[in-house]
Amino acid sequence: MKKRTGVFVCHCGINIAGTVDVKNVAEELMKHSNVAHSEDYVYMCSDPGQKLIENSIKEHSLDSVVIACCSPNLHETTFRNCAKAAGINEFQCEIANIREQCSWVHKDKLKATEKAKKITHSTVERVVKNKSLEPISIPVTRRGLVIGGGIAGIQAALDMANSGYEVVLVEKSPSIGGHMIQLSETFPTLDCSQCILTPKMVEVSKHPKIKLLTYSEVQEITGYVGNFKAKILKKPTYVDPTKCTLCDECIDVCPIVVPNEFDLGLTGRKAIYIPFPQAIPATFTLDIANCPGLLPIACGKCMDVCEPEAINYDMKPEIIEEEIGSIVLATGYDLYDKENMKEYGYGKYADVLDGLQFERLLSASGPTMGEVLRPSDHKVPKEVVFIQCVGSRDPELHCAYCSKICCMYTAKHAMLYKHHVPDGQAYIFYIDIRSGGKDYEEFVQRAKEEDGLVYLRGKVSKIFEENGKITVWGADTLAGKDIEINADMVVLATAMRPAKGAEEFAKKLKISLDKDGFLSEAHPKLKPVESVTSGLFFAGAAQAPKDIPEAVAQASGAASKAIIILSQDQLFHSPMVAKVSLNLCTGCGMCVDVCPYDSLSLKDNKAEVNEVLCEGCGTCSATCLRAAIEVKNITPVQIYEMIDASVGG
Amino acid sequence: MAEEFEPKIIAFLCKWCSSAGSDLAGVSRMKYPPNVVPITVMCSGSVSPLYIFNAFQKGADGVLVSGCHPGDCHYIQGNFYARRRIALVKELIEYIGLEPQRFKMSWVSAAEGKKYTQIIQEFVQELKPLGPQKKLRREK
Amino acid sequence: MVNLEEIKKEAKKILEEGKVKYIIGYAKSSNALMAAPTFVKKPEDIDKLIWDPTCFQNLVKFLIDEKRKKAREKEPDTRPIGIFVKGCDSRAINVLLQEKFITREDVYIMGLSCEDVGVLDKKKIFKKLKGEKPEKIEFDQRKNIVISTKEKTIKIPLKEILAERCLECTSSFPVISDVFWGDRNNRSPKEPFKCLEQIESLSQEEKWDFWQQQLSKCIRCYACRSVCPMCYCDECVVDSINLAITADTTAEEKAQKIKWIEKSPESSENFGYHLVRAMHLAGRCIDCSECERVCPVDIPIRFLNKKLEKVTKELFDYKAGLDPEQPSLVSSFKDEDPEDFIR
Amino acid sequence: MEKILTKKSFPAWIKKLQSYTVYSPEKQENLWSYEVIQNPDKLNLEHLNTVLAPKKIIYPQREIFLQFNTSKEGKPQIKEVLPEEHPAVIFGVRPCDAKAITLTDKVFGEEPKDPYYWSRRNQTILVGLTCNPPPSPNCFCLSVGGSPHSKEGLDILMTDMGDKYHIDSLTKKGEKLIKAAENLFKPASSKDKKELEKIQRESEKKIKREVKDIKNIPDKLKDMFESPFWDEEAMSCIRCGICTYLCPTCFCFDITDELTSTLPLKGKRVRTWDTCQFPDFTMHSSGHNPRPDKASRLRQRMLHKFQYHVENYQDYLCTGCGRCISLCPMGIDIIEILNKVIDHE
Repeated sequence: MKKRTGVFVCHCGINIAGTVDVKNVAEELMKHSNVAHSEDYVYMCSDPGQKLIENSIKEHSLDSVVIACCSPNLHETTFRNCAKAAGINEFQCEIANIREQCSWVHKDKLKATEKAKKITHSTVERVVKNKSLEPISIPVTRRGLVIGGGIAGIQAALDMANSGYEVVLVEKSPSIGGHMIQLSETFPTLDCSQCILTPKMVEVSKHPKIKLLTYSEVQEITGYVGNFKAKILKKPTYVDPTKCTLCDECIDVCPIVVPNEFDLGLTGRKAIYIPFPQAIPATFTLDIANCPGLLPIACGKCMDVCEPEAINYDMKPEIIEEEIGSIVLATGYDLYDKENMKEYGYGKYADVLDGLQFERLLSASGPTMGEVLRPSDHKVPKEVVFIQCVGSRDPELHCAYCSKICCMYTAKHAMLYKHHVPDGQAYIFYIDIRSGGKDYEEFVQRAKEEDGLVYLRGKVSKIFEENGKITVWGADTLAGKDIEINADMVVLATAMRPAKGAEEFAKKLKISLDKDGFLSEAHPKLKPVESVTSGLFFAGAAQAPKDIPEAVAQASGAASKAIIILSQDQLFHSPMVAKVSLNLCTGCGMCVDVCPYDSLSLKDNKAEVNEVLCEGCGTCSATCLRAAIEVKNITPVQIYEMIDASVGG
Repeated sequence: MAEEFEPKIIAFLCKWCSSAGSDLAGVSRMKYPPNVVPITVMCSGSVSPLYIFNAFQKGADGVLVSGCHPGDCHYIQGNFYARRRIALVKELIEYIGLEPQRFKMSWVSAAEGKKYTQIIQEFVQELKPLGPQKKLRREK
Repeated sequence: MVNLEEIKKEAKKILEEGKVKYIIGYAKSSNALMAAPTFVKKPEDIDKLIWDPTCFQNLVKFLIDEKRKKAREKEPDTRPIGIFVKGCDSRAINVLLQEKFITREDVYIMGLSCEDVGVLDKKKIFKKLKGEKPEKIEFDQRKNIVISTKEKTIKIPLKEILAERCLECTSSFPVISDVFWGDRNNRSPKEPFKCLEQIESLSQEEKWDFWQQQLSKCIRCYACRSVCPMCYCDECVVDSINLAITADTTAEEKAQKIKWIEKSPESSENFGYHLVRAMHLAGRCIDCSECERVCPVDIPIRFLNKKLEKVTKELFDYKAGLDPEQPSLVSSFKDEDPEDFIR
Repeated sequence: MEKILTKKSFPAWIKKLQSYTVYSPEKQENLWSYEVIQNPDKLNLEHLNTVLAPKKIIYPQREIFLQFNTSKEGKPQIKEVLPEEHPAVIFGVRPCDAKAITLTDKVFGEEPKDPYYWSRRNQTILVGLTCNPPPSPNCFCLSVGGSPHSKEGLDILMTDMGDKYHIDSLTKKGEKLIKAAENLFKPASSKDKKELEKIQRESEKKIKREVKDIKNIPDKLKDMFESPFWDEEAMSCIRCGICTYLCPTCFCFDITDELTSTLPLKGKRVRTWDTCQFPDFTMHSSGHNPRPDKASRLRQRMLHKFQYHVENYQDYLCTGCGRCISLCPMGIDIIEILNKVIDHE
């Protein structure tokens, strides 16, 4: 049946009509065999303008409309709603952009009018072959998943749970807390990090809506927004937390000592251990990688000594499947690998530390109970060199980006060092100081002025050990001279990297990463917490280096985005999705290869579209050699006709 | 005097970057010649070589395919597939003797109204001396 | 050396054992210079089989017929098809496997090495014979061909009348097979794309004149498409109407069949057809050059496909038909794909 | 009227035919093709079979029937397009190809007569050439009622007699052509006539291929419609259009509308060759294809040529030119098929 299309040409005051003969455009289109009505009006988007469209649709029994006006980005929704109100399907309304792409960029009225005709004609050809479509409705599993139990993950989980939704929080290590729990005090207020974090950790563990899975890893996520399925591997801890009384007997008998991750190797721990006293969940974990064996013959000392019989060698890895509606990814960061920083003696000399190690030295719960002592000889260091931008802002050799927090924490480190060792001297090598943030600049100034820190603008060329001292060769570019410092200790502000394994994990989840390996957000400005995969959000340093308040703010943002999904009974998805012509499909699977959303699969040797996942990009359509797949309402036959119209007679 | 030859250009613009970039050129009231008629597609990855050949057959003097910069694709990777496909088309049509100036691909982001304007200006300038594209054009 | 008797022995064995449904091989045709495909179903017919440089055809094309036929049958015989494949033909099998058009179990690949020979170019021989009809041909040590016509007997070194693609062949033996005869000597010409240089060195206008002259000869018999093992679409862009129609194909879908290319053998349409075909074969063409051999009006179609083969190799380091597991050329990309042509 | 023309004078004759478009076989690289003569001095009548028969001149692969347009007021306008009136001569026509034209004459001569075909046909003069030796190893004209020196359909038959041509003018059109340069010709002597007979006898002997017992083929075919024979014979067919497009007698066509603009609606209606070997030839819009496979299409080709056409026109739709055999990519041989038909139980 022949379509009855209406064409409505907007003057947009003189914005369009000043350059385009709008009446002429309307008249020309009236000659089209499918156009049943055409007219022009001064402001189509105004109330009277919309009324005019509605009335014309009814009066001329139109089944489709083209509005020749501004960019579809502005008023497509307006006019589609207007068409809907007049009783025709919203997808029978298309916009011909004759303002941004025509009247505003041209001067010659005759030529601009000709072009406007072509654009409008092309849009008519498209709408003539448009199908009436209904948005695809998707049911929602009203449950969230947060991956990563650092501050960002904790905050996101709490926000979601406090909104009334069940949340599964998955953390790969035995306790939640992330890197924040390792910190001593936080800039710029010098709050004790543990003191402000542990209440939140406890809240997580006690929250009736939060299901906490520690020592667990998400292995697979399938499904789509509102309907994800997560496969989670819960590794065995070999300790039953309900029975364990935290009596420490097992630790005493365990013969194996390994470096303690929590103290970054500054201390040791046993093969059976609790990561730190405030760990949540508060229980022991038997580290199977370092335990001599789970057989009583091999060792079995811990089991023998455990009175409550909490230790169970027969515990097996468990696969937990969870159905969820939306996901927050907060996989955090790690420090730049020691391997990459050999020139600074990092990993080679005991007294060359990274920032986190220094945090542990400063921490009251740390290996030295808050005393700043050299790891090599436990002497108080009198001269400490702090080096910023270690691995950051070095596109040739290391990471091109700025790790953002190092300026601040180095100032904090140096300041705290001075508080511990008032007669000590702190030198800071820096490129420049980036102290954007509330009270940050004041903090740095205070450190400089009150604590007498020596800031040296320049890079360090070499670090070596000599006579029990760490010699630092550097340059002071402001003074224009080379500097040699015989320090007792060197602290490197190493770059922040995406957490180890994040890349692999992202691959599994098919999330794209940016060039540095951080999670790639959907839009750098307007969708900073969204991933391109609908229903998947980011929080914390997994997306980019950030400090605690930023991570917390982003976590709340991500949580609220996740809640938007969970709060709905069903979601609606654009119906402009791919459609397979089964009679043409030969099942080669090329479309499956190119689909960025995994919306295509092969079933009985034919491609099948999961409409809910499809975003309608059409790459499949251009890839298909058999022309067996197309995107609804922007099909090859439509483009074919549009080319015709665009070239003109 | 004979009227100056005005080339007809068909531009396949991806909705999210290049079409938005061309919108920005409009919003900024930049000026470029009216020889180009845009066809907005969802992604440069959806531009089939058939569209390009067809535009030439139907009498286009020049064809432009424009998408998001690598890494910026709204659909993550569509423009990478486009880049491969279009490279093949470009090599092929040059090989059969069509003037290479007649077919262009560009990356234009939503912020690059200026770049879009320049591309069209240059394209029109390059096409004018070539005259009408008759090689692949259908007889009317 | 490939020994025909051994091939026949194997053919007989697999037919007797019922291991294959039938064998697609070569037999003599009424033309002494060209073998014809033959379909051997019974062990007693194996003596029809031949193997020599007149075995031009890429028999892989017939696997497509077989698949279609099988799809129509209610209780199809699912045994594999025995098939003679040369080096180039085997790459076609790999592409069909890569595109999941056939499965490995569908074929019993009888691989034949061309060794240091290849197949003849009929057109080159016609030139040598100057119009005389060959009555009998013999191969002398796989070095020379001895052609007897009514008037005389002439001996021509094989190298002079081998198909161009054989002279430029990079793997003269099958890359995939179930049984194999002959040697696996690799021969790699120093400049595999030298044949393109002549066209590439032309100016744009000269290139156009060349192709315009060649392609305007096209009578759209579609022999190039019909013979191509990679052209297996149910419906081709040049088909005038829908061919793949099922019970639920709507009238609208039929009405919307796009005429990308008109039926008229006009220059624009011929270019349209050949450009689209070349694009469709990018990263898929395995250079059996059957298209060029069968063209009744001698269009050098191979030069189109070869060009894209070269571009594909140089720009994307991709070669068709070597690995059925690799993703297809256009359904994959590399971050470092060239983009210097993009503004 | 039999005349003699020396080969030396041949170009002079052609130069006298300026009011005609003159076609003759021309060698292009490896192929022979009928082309408009640019230089009569370079004319060469030693041609082998051309790829396409002279059919392509009288019945071109594409013909515009009409052009349609929409007026400014939106009214449809239709303009009929007929071929331009232009007298033409084709030299070097092989007797088999000339015979083929008589066959298509009958088809396109049925009422209503095809105006496009006839406007060209009426103005085309066919100058034949005796085939000695045969232009193709697969010639079999003798089997289908022709001969290397058949006059059927020709206006003039030329025979190569070494340094001269024997010119046999057969129609008024032929006479006219000779009159254009009368002084170049001299009457044929009785010696010439004897020589001619000898050449004709020899030329027949040189035809090596034959169909046995062709008279019984039509009857035989009638009983073979359902035979699995066709499946076997078509196994190696790849369903290209070579055999039919190159056939001098095949005349099937398709009519399509080619749009050149949609606003205003503009375009033309064209006729193009079509072939029973293409699957879309018989495809119904319902999706049903009465000739669904290559076996049924090969059968159609054989039955049309040797049964249906015989029933309708009392002649085979085949003149034994051998093109379909020589150029079949897969070596399918119409003679072998016919011989198998005769032997078919």
